[in-house]
Amino acid sequence: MIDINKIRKDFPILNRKINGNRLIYFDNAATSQTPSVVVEEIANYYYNYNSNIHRGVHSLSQEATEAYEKSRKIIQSNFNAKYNHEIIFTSGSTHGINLVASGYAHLLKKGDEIILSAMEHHSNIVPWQMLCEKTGAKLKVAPMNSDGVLIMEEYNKMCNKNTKLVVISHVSNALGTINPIKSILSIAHSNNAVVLIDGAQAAPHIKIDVQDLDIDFYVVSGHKLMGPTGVGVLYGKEKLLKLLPPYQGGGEMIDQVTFEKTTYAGLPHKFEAGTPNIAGGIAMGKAVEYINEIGYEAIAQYENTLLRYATSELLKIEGLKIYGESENKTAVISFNIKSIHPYDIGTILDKLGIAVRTGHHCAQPIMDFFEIPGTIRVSFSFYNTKEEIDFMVNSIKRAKSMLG
Amino acid sequence: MIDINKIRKDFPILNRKINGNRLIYFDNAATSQTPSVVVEEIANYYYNYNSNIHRGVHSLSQEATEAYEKSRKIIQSNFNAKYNHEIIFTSGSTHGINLVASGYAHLLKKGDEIILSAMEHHSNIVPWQMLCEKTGAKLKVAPMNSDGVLIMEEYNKMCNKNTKLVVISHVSNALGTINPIKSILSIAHSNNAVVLIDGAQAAPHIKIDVQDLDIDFYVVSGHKLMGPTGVGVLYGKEKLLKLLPPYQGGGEMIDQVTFEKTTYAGLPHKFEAGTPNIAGGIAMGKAVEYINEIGYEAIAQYENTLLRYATSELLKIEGLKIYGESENKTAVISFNIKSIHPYDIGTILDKLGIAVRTGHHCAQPIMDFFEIPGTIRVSFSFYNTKEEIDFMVNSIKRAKSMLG
Amino acid sequence: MKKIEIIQKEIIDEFNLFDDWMQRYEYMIDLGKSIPTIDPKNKNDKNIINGCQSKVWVHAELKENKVLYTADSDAIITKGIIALLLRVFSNQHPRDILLADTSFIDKIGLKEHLSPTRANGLLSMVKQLKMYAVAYQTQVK
Amino acid sequence: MKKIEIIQKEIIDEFNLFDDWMQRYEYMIDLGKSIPTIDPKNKNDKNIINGCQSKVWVHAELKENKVLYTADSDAIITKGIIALLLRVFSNQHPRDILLADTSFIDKIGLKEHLSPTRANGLLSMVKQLKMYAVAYQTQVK
Ligand SMILES: Cc1ncc(COP(=O)(O)O)c(C=O)c1O
Ligand SMILES: Cc1ncc(COP(=O)(O)O)c(C=O)c1O
Repeated sequence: MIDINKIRKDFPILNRKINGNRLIYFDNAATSQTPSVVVEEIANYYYNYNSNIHRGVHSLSQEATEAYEKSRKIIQSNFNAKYNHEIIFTSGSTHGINLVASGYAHLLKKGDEIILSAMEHHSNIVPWQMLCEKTGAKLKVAPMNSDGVLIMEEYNKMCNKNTKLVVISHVSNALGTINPIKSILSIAHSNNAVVLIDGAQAAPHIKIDVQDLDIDFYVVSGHKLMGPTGVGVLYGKEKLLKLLPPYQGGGEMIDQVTFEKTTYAGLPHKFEAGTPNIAGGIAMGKAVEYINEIGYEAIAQYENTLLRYATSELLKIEGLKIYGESENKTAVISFNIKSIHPYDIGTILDKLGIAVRTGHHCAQPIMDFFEIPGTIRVSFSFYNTKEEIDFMVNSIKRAKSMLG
Repeated sequence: MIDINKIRKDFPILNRKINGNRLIYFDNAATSQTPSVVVEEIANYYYNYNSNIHRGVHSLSQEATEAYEKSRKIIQSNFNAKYNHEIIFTSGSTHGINLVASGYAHLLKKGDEIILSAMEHHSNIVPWQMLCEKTGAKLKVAPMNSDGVLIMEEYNKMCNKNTKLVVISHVSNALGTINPIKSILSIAHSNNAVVLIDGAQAAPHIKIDVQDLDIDFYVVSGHKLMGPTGVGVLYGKEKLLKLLPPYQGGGEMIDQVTFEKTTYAGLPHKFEAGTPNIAGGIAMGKAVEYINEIGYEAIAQYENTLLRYATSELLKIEGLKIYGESENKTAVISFNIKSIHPYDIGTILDKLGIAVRTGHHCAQPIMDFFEIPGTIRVSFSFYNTKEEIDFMVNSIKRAKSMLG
Repeated sequence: MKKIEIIQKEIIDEFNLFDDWMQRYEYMIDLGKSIPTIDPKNKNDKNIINGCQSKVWVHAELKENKVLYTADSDAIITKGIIALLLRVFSNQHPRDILLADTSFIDKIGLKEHLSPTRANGLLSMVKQLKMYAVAYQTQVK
Repeated sequence: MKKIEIIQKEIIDEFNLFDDWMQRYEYMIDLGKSIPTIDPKNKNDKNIINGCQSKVWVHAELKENKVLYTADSDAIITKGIIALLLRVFSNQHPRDILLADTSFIDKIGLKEHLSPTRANGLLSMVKQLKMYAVAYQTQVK
């Protein structure tokens, strides 16, 4: 059970006033808010043991290294990875996807195929386009239906012995659809294809067990996971990570360097060149702990209540159309009202203190599919309330009557 | 003039106790300590306006975007870049170097040459080795003499019409040598070669005017510049940045995305795929402001006094040899005492609360040059004092007599 | 032709009558609806300014040494501000357009819409207005 | 042959006599100097453990069902800890070596040297000691 009053106290930003109104933050799919414990963890790092990690003999360096590696283990255990070196710290989901996509340049050739879904975020499209350009591999797009649900029969048809990679968002940021990754993994694996799952939108809401699901690669962003900006995680199976060449060259990722030849360090260091986001990595561990203290189940249940309530309240507004009507959704609602431009609604809502996202949500192909320029997207977190939803629904009505 | 008492109050970590002793932090070349104003800037971001930037209509997103872009301008003005879009936020120097090196894969061919110096950090070696592997270009190493000073005649000889890139650290992290970048730029430019300067060690100590010096590329790390971990900056001349392809694919860096074709956004967004380290970027601007409030001149003068004092005190220790004896140094002293292993000295100093770095300092080729396994490196910042140096010198004597 | 400063002053006075943002926005929305429509043939890709969120089209022509602007947007609030900008800039001498600033937008409480970080294309539109003025200035005596 | 626990207990008792870290370290440094030297031919690249900061060499052989270890390091403090580790592990039955832990290092206040993040190669050395024991266990009756 969520103790909403207690939880809201963890997020000082929720007391902000925007244009005279109390902030209502419904842009959680873009960036989640950060609980005090996470911010304090960052401050504590800088005030007490800020230091470059690894290789350092002095105490601060030891403390920082231990805290950073402890965070890696917290994250390992959150995703139930087999080894802690399967957890690679990145600067975010985009970085994680690029690391893998760039690594596959050595492993793909002309004639190979990559399947991605019709509902991917640009970060999970462009790196694969770049990979295809480099290698001559072909990008195939698995379609969705008008509910924003993937058509699984198509996966069965598209996936074949040429399929080398299948990339798919666990949850669509623009629609909220939770994709059936278990089925996709099984189809892909039966064709010996490797699967990268973009978990940016899933990790804050759904407990993931990478071993149980037999996941190959999984990426997440700290800033969507109650953690800080500038940090994320790539999970990869040991044997797959070993196949990838290093992504960046630098300190940390080497074993020996001479001008003639350089040998690379083992996992995870091979992929962590240079000084990492130490404070961020440590704080991301704290954020994951924070989420687990509340509990994924309690979060899912609470957010689902908000989702169902908001959906039914919004649908009472005449002319409002929701995009993404899967049975299986996280607390994300994308909608439009008649021909009113999302930007206009977003602007009026902001005047009333409500933060929603408007536009294409970095998923232009989805907008093209629905033939719309964009949507208004509201996305909830476990610190949001029904009262906030009521205020939003009334505000939308007000905006509609102003703009209509 | 440095008001040392006032300044030390800005760094709460300096009150830390290590093994019962007050911390003496002489590992500034690895990571500088972070003043409260910078930490508070980070906390202020999370407590008041944490939000994803760009494209957002709501107030928080506007505030975050404005703060982030303001920071870019602060940094632009610090380096006197012509345009703010010549300032690319990265996750650190290593990232910045890799971004450029990876971009040149499209621009180099077999027969082209890259000159780097004998005193580079691994982060400024490995990416170029990787580039040479990809393109067939050749790596040439400009030598130094036994003082740790580059032999400029060699540059003149090595640099020719095949030279496409010259990469050089502004300041060597292992030796402290300030390299004559003006001469190197002029030699390189007269051969139409492009110069990348690794400013990781210079930016905290030396005022840089990229226009005045006609610098092509310059990279820095936030965490060495009184700023946070996980953020850095690449400066590049507009016309050179335009020649480089995007480094990573994702959100932010695109103009239009369809599954068939993607067009890229302009500078700086082309190189800033995904959600950046927003808090880090903003705080890095604050750090640069902090340094400028104290003043580069005052800093240089004060640190130079520390350098000269420590050098002369250390040289009084029998058997102590300093590596890096250029006239032109930042406040970095690398040394060994007879055949005592640096690790042993570092361990004893740590027991006494003194943080120094020991080892190869991610510059194995320098160690190979001097035929040593590593050194003890002490590096000062403007919050250090002569008293701390005295205590260190005495501690080294103590360590020496224990180990000798 | 009224001078640019006079028009700006008028707009500021008008907005001073409003009690709150609601009234200001309602007025802007009305303006947005009443904006003189751009000739469909000028609402083309050449004249588009991509603001990521809302699109803006601007067309300009020179008539008797004055620049006549027409413009449009797909978002109504953006259109409202365009209406204000055109009221100020259109039908003026290129030289006066180049000298004019947009601080009146600030004074009527709509500053945020002209922020460089706003994804609505308005700031690029202002730049575009000035570009036309630069171009036409060479053609007038 | 003394049992491993007994040797560990002895070491803990010895270290309990020291008042401060200085004395402990001085003792360790002495130990480091007195470590039975590894046969130069065994101080080869095959036996090296790269700890980034200090190097460690370990050699093992089986003699009368016991594992005899010799080791060395280029850093004297590392050598001191190696001396303690060998005193405990060397000349023991592989089975006992496999069962033994290194918590005595913790109890004598030298924990930090066996931290997984320490760049001195000691933790890898302990792993290596155990690996040899695993290998030799199959050869003893
Ligand atoms: C000269 C030099 N270049 C590059 C780097 C790499 O910087 P970072 O680890 O912040 O990417 C360092 C930091 O150690 C350095 O000293
Ligand atoms: C589904 C999805 N994938 C990837 C990303 C990119 O994440 P980041 O911007 O943190 O790299 C996002 C964030 O917007 C997302 O929603």
